[in-house]
Amino acid sequence: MNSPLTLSGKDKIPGDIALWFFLCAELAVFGLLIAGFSLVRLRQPEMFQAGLQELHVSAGVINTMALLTGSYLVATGVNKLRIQGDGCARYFFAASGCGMIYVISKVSEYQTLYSNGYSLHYDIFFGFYFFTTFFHFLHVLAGMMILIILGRWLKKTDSDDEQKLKAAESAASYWHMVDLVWIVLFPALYVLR
Amino acid sequence: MSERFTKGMARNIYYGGGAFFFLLFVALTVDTVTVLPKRENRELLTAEVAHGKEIWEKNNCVGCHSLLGEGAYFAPELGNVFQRRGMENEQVFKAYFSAWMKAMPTGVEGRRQMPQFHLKEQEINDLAEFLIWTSRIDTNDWPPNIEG
Amino acid sequence: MKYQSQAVAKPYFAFAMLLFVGQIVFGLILGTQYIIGDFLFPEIPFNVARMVHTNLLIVWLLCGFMGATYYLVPEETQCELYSPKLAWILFWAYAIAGTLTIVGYLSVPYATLAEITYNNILPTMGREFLEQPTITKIGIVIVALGFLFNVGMTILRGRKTVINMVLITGLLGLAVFFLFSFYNPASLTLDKYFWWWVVHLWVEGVWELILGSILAFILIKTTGVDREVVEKWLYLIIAMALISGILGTGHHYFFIGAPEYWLWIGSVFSAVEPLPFFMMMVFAFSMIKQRRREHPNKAAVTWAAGCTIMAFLGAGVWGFLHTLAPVNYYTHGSQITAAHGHLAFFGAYVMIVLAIISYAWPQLQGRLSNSLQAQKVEIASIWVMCVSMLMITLLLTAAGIIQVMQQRMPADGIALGYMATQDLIVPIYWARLVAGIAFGGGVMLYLYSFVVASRTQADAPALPVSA
Amino acid sequence: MSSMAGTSLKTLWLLMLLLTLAVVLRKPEHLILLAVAAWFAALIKGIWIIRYFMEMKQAPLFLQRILYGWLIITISAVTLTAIWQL
Repeated sequence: MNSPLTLSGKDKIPGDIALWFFLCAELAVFGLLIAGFSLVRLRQPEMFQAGLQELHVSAGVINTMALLTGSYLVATGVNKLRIQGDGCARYFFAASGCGMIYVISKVSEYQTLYSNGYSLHYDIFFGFYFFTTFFHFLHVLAGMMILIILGRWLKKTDSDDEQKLKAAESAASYWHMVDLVWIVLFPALYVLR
Repeated sequence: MSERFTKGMARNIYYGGGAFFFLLFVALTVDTVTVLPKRENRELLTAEVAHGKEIWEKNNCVGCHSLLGEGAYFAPELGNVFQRRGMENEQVFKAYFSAWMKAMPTGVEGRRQMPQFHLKEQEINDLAEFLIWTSRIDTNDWPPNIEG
Repeated sequence: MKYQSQAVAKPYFAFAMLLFVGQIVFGLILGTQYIIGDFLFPEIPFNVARMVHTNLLIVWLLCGFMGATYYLVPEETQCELYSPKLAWILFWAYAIAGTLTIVGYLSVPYATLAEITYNNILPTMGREFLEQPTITKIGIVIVALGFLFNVGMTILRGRKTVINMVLITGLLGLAVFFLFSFYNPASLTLDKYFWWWVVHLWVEGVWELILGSILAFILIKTTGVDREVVEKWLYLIIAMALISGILGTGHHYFFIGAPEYWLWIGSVFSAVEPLPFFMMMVFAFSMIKQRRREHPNKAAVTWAAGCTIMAFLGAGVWGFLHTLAPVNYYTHGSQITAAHGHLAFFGAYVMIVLAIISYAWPQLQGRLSNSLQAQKVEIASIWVMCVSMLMITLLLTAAGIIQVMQQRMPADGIALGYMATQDLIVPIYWARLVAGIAFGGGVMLYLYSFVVASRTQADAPALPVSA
Repeated sequence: MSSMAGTSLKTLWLLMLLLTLAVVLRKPEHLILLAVAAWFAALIKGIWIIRYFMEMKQAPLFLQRILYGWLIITISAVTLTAIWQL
C-alpha cells in the first residue's frame, strides 16, 4: 500500500477520535453478544444445531458479498477523495446501495423464518439470532443513512478538503466496523454447522 | 489530538446514538408487551386479582416486603409465598393467609412487627388471589428456592 | 453572582439541605429498626419510615437540581431569568406540597391517606418511590411545567451553550418520564415494566445528563479550561450513558415476568454501563490537571472530583458486581441491591448537588468562596461522609453475601428462611448503624462549615465587582 | 504483510469474495477442517478490513491491538465452541 492510497505519517487515526470511543463501545457490545452466543452454544449444542439448519446459507453469502463490496467502495471513495478532492460521492451512494442488497436479503430471510414459525421467543438460539442480527441490521440501516448524508453533503459543501476527508473517514470507519462484525457473525451463523 | 476530536462529532453521536437506542428500546417494548399476556396468564387476571393489587398498593405493602424481588428488604419476599406457605393449594393458602393477617402484630418484643391493617374478609381474599396470581407469572425461574 | 435572578437558587438550596437532614434522621431510624424490630412501632412502622427516607431523597435532589438550574442558567445564557417571581411561587408550591405529603405520611395510616386524597379516582400510590398521593404527583407535574417554561424561556432569549442545552434536555426527559408514574395497570408485570421507565430512565438516563452538565459547569468555572474541550467531553460522556443505559434498563427485566431475551440484552448493555462513569472520572481529573487558574473554592472542586470517583464506584463497580443475569439471579432483591443503591445515589446525585451548593452558596452570599477555615471543615465533612458511606456499602454488601449464601443458594429444605437469615446478619446491621451515625456526624460537620463560613466572612475572598 | 505492498484495494476485495465463496462452496467434509478454514477465512478478511479498509496500518498501536484483539477473540470463541460441540 503506497503513499497516496493510505494515510500518511505515524499514529494517525482515520476520522474523528470521538467516533472511536463510540466504535470501541459498539464493538464491546457486539463482542459480548457473540460471547454469549458461544456460551449458549456450548451449553445447548442440540438446540443450536437444529436452529442453524434453519438458516439460509445463500442469504448469508449474499450479505457477506454485499457488505464486503460496500466496504471496498467506501474505502475506494475515501482514497479518491484524498487524491482528487471530488467526484467521489457516487462511491458512497453505491456502497449504500450494497447496504440495500443486504437489507432486502435480510428482510426476506426474516420473513421466511417468521412464516416458518420462528421468532425472538422460539428458543434461546433464535432469541440470539434475531436480536443480534436485527441489532446489526439496524447498524447497516444507520450506516446507509450516514453514507447518503455524507455523499449529499460532499456534493454541496464548500468546506475545506481536510474537513471533508475527516467526515468521510469517520463515516467509512463506522461502515467498516459494521462489516467487521458481520465477518465474525457470518461463520458463526452460516458456516460452522 | 484535540483538533481531531471535534464537538460536532461528539454531538452527532449523542443525538444519533441516543435516538438509535431509544427506538430499539421502544421496538423491544412493543414485542415485550405483546407476549406478556401469555407469560403472566392474563386470562386469569380476574377482578378479584385487580382489586387485590389495589389493596396491596393502598397499604404500601411494598414498603417492607419485596414482590418479585422489588420493594423493601425488611420482610420476606411474597412473590412465592403461595408456594412457601400455601403448598400451592388455594384453600390452604387462603386459610393460612387470613389467620396470619388477623394475628398481626405479634407484639413479640424486639421482633419486626407487621401492622394490623383491619382488612375485611373479602379484601383478604382478594389480596390472596393477587398473590396467587403473581406466583404463577413466568419469572425465568426466580427465586432460586422456596425461601425467596 | 453575576445576575440578580440567580438569587432564587438560595431557597431551593436551603430547603434541599433541610430535607437532606430529615432524610438522614429517617435513615438512622430504619437502620435501628433493622436491629430492634419494634423500634418506634406502631407510631412509625418501617414502611412509613422508608417511604419518608426515599421520598425525601427524591424531593431534595429535585430541589437541588432546580436550584442548580436557576443558578447556572442565567450565567450560561448570559441573561436574567425569565421570571424570578414564577421561580419563587413554584418554590413555595413545591415546598408546601412536599411538606404536606411528608406530614401526611407520618400522621395518618397510608390507606387513610390514599382515601382522603381520592386515590381511587386515579390509583397511582403504593408503588416503591412513587408513593406520593396522586394529587402530589399532579402538583409535581405542574411545578415541573412551570419550571421548564421559566428555564426554557430564559434559554430561548439568551446564549445557547452545550451545558444549558444538555441540562434542559435532561430536565425535559425527567418530566416526560415522570408521566409514566400515572400509568398503573392491573397487570403487575406491565406495571413493573413501565415503573422502571420512571425509575431507571431517571437515574441511569436523564439524570446523568443533569449530572454531566452541572459537573461540566463547575469544572469550567473552577479550572478555567476551555469551554470547547469541556463541552465535547460532556457530549461524549452522556452519549455513552444513553447508549449503554437505555437498553441497560433490561437488567431490571430479568425476573419480573418479561421475556427471556432481557436476560441477555440487560446483561450485555449493563456490562458497558460503568464506561460513562469511568470516562467522567478521567474527564474530571484531566480537567483539574490541565487547570489554568487556581480557584479559591477548593471544597467545590473536592466535591466534584469526589463525585466522579464515588459515582464510578457506586454506579459503575457496585452496579456491575450484580448486574449480570446469572449473578443477579441470586442477588436480586437482597441487601446487595441496597448497598449499590446507597453508594450510587450518594456518589452520583447527592455529591453533585452538594458540589454545586458548595460552589454557588458563597457566591450567592457575595463571596468568591468561603474562608480557608470554613473550607477545611467542609472538606473534612466530605471525607467523613464518603468514608462512612463506603463503610455502609461494604457492610451491606457483606450482609447481602450472607443472605445469598444462606438463603438463596442452598436447595429447598436446607436454605435458611428469610427471618432466620436476618437474625444472622444482626451484628453487621449494628456496624452499619454505627457507620450511619458517622455519616450523620459528617452531615452535621458539613452544616457546621456554614456557621464557620459566616463567622469568618471577613477572611473570605471577595467576589470581583464587575464580574 | 509487506508482501502485500502494491496490491490494490480491488485485489483485496476480489480475494475476499473468493475466500467467502471458497469456504461455503468447497466446504471441507471434516468438521475440524471446516472450523479451521472458517477461522482462517474470517481472520484474513478481518485483518484486511482493519488494516487496509479501516486504514489502521498507521494508527496508534493500542487501537490496532484493540481491533485485532477483538477480532481474534470473537472468531476464536465462535470456532472453538463450534469444534467443542462437533
